[in-house]
Amino acid sequence: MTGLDELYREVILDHYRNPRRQGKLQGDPIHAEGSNPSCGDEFFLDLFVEDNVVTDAAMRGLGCSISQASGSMMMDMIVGKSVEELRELIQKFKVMMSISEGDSPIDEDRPGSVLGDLEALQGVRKFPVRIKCADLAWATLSEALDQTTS
Amino acid sequence: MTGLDELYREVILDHYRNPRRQGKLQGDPIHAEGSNPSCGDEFFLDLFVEDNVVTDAAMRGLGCSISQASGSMMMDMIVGKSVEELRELIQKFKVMMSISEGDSPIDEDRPGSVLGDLEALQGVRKFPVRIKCADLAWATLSEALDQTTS
Amino acid sequence: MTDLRALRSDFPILDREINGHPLIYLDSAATTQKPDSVLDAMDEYYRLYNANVHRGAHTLATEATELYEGSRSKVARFIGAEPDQLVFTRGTTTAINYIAYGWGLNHLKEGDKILVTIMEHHANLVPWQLISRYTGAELVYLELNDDLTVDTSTLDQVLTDDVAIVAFSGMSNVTGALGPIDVLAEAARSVGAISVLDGAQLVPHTPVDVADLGVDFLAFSAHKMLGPTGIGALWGKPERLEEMEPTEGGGEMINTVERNESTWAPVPHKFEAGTPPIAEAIGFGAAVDYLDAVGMDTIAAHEREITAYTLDRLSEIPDLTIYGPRDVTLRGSAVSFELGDVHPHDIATILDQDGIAVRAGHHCARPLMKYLKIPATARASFYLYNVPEEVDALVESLYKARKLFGLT
Amino acid sequence: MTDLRALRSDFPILDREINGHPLIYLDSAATTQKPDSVLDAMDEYYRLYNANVHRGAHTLATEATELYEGSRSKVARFIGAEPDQLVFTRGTTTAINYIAYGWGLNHLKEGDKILVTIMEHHANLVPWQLISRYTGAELVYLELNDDLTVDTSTLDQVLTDDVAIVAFSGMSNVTGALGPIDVLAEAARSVGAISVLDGAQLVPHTPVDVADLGVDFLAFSAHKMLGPTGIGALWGKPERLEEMEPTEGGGEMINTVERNESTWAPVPHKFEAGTPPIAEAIGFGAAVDYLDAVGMDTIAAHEREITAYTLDRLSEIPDLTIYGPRDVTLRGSAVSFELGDVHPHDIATILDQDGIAVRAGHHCARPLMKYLKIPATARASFYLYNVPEEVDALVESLYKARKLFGLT
Ligand SMILES: Cc1ncc(COP(=O)(O)O)c(C=O)c1O
Ligand SMILES: Cc1ncc(COP(=O)(O)O)c(C=O)c1O
Repeated sequence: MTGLDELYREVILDHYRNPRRQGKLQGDPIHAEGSNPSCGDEFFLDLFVEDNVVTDAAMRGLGCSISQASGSMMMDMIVGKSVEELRELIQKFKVMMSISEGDSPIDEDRPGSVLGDLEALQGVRKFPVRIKCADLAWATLSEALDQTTS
Repeated sequence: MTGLDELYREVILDHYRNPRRQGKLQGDPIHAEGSNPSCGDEFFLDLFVEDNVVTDAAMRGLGCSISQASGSMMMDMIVGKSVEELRELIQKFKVMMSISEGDSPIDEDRPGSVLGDLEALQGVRKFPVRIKCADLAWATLSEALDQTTS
Repeated sequence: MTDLRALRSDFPILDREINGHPLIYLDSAATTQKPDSVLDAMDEYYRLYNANVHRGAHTLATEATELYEGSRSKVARFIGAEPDQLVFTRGTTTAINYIAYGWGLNHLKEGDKILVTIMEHHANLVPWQLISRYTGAELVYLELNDDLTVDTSTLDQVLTDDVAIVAFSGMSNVTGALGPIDVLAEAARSVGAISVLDGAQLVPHTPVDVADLGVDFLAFSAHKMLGPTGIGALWGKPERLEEMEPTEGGGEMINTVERNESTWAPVPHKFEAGTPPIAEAIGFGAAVDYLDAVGMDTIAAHEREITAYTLDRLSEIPDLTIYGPRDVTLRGSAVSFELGDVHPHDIATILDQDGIAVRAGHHCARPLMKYLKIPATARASFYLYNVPEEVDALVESLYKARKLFGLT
Repeated sequence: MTDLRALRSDFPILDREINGHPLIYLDSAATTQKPDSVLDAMDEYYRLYNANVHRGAHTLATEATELYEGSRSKVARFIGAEPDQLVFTRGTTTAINYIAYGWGLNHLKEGDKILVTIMEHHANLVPWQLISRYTGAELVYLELNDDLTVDTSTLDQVLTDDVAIVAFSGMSNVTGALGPIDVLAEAARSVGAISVLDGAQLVPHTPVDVADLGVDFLAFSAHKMLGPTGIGALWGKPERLEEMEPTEGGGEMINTVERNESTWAPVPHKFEAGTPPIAEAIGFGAAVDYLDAVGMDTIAAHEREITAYTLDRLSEIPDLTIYGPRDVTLRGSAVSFELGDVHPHDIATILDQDGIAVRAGHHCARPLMKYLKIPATARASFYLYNVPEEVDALVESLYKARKLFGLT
C-alpha cells in the first residue's frame, strides 16, 4: 500500500462520513472544546460521568478526515469506560501515534492490539503534520476528564 | 598632496578655528537655519539687506571643519554684494563642488578663479559624503535670500 | 501562451524534489520563490558592504546607505512614485497598522466609520478593529455579488459623511477577485475619507501606477513579488504622509530629541525608526529589477492565460466548486476550490505526495469564509514561473484525490 | 589575550580593502559583521525551503515552519527563556514600541510616570514619549555619576508609586557603561512597576539569563549579534505577555476574526501579525549557534581585554578625552572619545582613509549628548573578531589626525 492508501483507509473514510455520536447532550454535561488554530479544525465534546464512569457522550466536529475520523472512533469506545481506563486509552493512543525509528507497518492483529478501528490511524504517522489532526479529539477528551477530578 | 592634505588645507583649518562674523545681529535681521540631520551639523544665519544689497551678516554654526570653514569663508564674501551677485556666487560654488569625470586638481590661480579662499574647498570633492557639509552654509544663504524677495 | 519557461532556471528552488516528484509550487499567493539575482544581491551586501545606514562617515556606511536609498528609488519607481513617498515597512501588515495607528489614532473619533469589504485579508481588518477599540470608530462592510466580486450597489447606504477611512484590497487572496479600486477611491474622496489600498496581491501581478490609482495609501510586501521576507512598503500621498504621526519611535526617525518631547525627521524617515531591514531593502530592489526586466505587462498576460487554463481544466473535474469570478478580466491568479467532501487539508496532503504545493485553510480571511459558509478552501496560486503542465499535474492529482475518497 | 583570531576567516567582509587598506571594522555597536554560517543558513533557506510559515499543509511550508520555530527555540535558549516567551520583532526598536503600545496604551493613565535614564538610546525614549502623548504619562530621568554610570542615589526622590514603567539600557551604546540592572529591576518591583531592559548592547556581548535579570521585558536585535537585519526579539515574563495587547493586527495572530472584533492567538503568536521575517529568524538562529559555539564567556573575556587595551592606548594620546567608565568591570566595549578640537566627523573621515570604520555623531542619544554638553563623539566599538593590532592602527591614525589638524 502507498502512504496515501494507508492514510485514507476505508474505515477512516467511513468514520469521517458517518461520525458516531454526533450531536449535543441535553442537561448539564461536562463540556470541552479543542481546536487546531493552524488548520482550523475544531472538536466539541459533551460527556456525562457517573460514579467515575462515562455514561453518555456526544461530539460536534469540523475539519479534515483524520481529525473527524479519529474523533468518531474515540466516541465509539468511551461510553462505559471509567476515567482511569480512558486515561490509559489516551496513553496507548499517544504511544501508537508517536513516531519512532523503525516503525513497523500497520498490523491490526498484532498481539496486544487493543485499539480496534483506531489502529487504522497508524498510517498518519507517515504524515507528521497530520498527527495533530488525529490528536485533537483525544486532547479534548483529556481536558474533559480533567474536569471530572476537580 | 594626499587627499586628506587637500581636504584639510591650512586655510580651511584657519576658518574652522577662527570663524568670521561669528555671532548674532541686533534688531530684526533676516534669519535662516540649516541643518544636516544625518550628521548633526547646524548653521544659523542673520542678514540685513538694504536696497537689495547685504549690509551686515552674522553666523553661528556647529559642526565639522568643512561645514564651519565653508560657512566662515562665505561670511567673508557676502557683505556688500547684491542679492543677484550672491545667487550667482552660490551657483558658481555649486559648480565647483559638483563631481564630474576628470576633475582637475585644485588650481587657485586658474583664470576665472573668482572664489578666493573657497577654492580650497575643492579637496572635498574627493570625499563625496562630505560635500553636504560644505553645502550647508550656502543652502542656508539661499534660503535667507529667498526671504528678501517675498 | 506567453512562455516564460526559460525564467525557471533563475529560481533555484524549482530544482527541488518533494516526495520523489519535482516541486510544483502553486502557493505564490502565500509567498513567492526568489530568483538568484535577489539572493545574490543580499549575499553580496553582507559580504562586501554591510554597515548600518545613515549617520555613517565611513566608507561601508556610505555604501550601505547608497544601496538602501537606491532600492527605495527602485521600488518607488516601480509603482510610479517618488522615493520620498515610499516608506519601507516589515510588510503589508505593518504598513496597514502604521496607517491605522499613525493616521487613525490621531484622526478618528467616536462614531466615525471605517468602510471595508467582506473579502479583506485579516491584515486589512484587524488593524481597523484594534484602532476602533481606542477611538470608538466602527467597521462597516460591503458584501459580494454572485461572482464574488465586491457589490458596490449598496454604497449609497453605507457611504455616509461619518466614513473616515475606506480600506480595500486590490485583489482577494482567496477568490482572486479584483477590487473595485476606482469606485472605492472615488467614494472615499466624495465624503472626504482617506482610501487605503491593500496591494499585497495586486502589485506583484499587474502594472501599478499610483498616479492612476487615485488612492491615498498603498501597502505591499516584497516576499510576494520575488523579494525577501522582512520587508514591504507603504506608499502615501505626500500630504497624507505629512498628516500622519509616526507609529514607532526610535533612532533615525527624529529631528531633535529633548527629555520630554521630540520632533520628527522628514517623510519617509519619520516612519522608519531604528535599524531598518537593510539587506531586505536591497533584495527588494533586486526583485523589482527582475520584474521590470521581464515586464509587468508580460507577467500579467502570462498569469491571465494560466488562470484561464486553470479555470478551464478545473471545471472538468466532477464535484469541484470554484470560489471566484470566471471572467479572467475580473480576477487574478489565486484560484480557490472545494472538491466534493474531500476536506481541503486532505487535498493538500494528497497533492503534496505528488510534489504539488497548494494551500488549504481560511487564508486569513475568516469573515469571507463565514460569508461563503465554508470552513476552508484549497487554493492554487500562480506566478511568472508556473507553466501549464503544472496545471495538468494538479488536475491529475485531484482525480487521484477523488479516487482515494471514493468519489465516483 | 583571549585569541579569537582564527574566527576572522569566518567573516567574509574582513577580506575587503577600504581606500587601499584592509578593513578595520570598529563599528560593531552600530551593526556587526556576519559569519558565513549565518549567510549560508539564509541562502539555503531560500534555495531549498522557502514557503510561508504556519497553516501550510505542504512539505515546504512544514519545513519552513520547523526552521522558523526551531530558531525561536534557539534564541530563547540563548537567553535562558522558553520559546513561547519569545516574540520575534523587527528589532530592539520595534520590541520596545510593542511594549509601549501593547502594555502602555492599555495600562498607563494621566499622571503615571515612566522612569528612564539619561543615557538611553532614542529607541528607549521616543516610544515612551509617543505613548505619553496618548496617555498623559510623563517621563522622569535618572542622571549620571562622574564616571558616567547611572546615578541611582536619587532613586528615592523619583521612585514614587506613580512610576508604572522603569525602562533602562543594559549597556550604553555611547559610553559603554553597564546599566544598574539589579537596582532598577528591584526598584520597579518595589513600586509595582514593570521593568523594560534595552538589551541591544547587552545580549550580544555578555552571557544573559532572563531568570537572573529580574526584569519583566528584554529587547534585543539580531544584527548586533552576528545576525541579519530585519529581526530582533522581545522576551517577556509569561504573565506580562498575557496582559499585553497586540500592537499589530493581521494574519496569524488571531484566534477568531468576526466582523467587528477578534480574539487573539496564544503568546507569542499574538504579537506576530502577518508574514514574519522568516529567513531572518533562521539567520538569527544560526547567529546564536555561532555565539554558543564560541561561548559567551569567552566573548565577554575577549572584549574586556580588548577594551582595557583600547582605554590604555587611547589614554596615551594628548588632547584625547574618553567618555565613559575606565573600570572595565563597569563597562562594555563601545568607546566614545573626542580629540582636541578635531570634530568627530573629521576624525571618522581621516580614519576611513586608513580603512578604519568608526562612527561619529550623537549615536541616537541626544539627551545624553546634551547632558555631556557635547554635540557628538567619535566611537570605536568591538566584537569577537577584533584584534589588538586594530587598536594599534586606530591609535596611529589618531596621531595622523592630530598632525593634520596641527595639534602639537
Ligand atoms: C542601546 C541601544 N538600544 C537600542 C538600539 C536600537 O536597535 P535597533 O536599531 O536594532 O532597533 C540600539 C542600536 O542602535 C542601541 O545601541
Ligand atoms: C490580500 C492580502 N493582504 C495582506 C496580506 C498580508 O501580507 P504580509 O503577510 O506580507 O504582511 C496578504 C498576504 O498574506 C494578502 O494576501
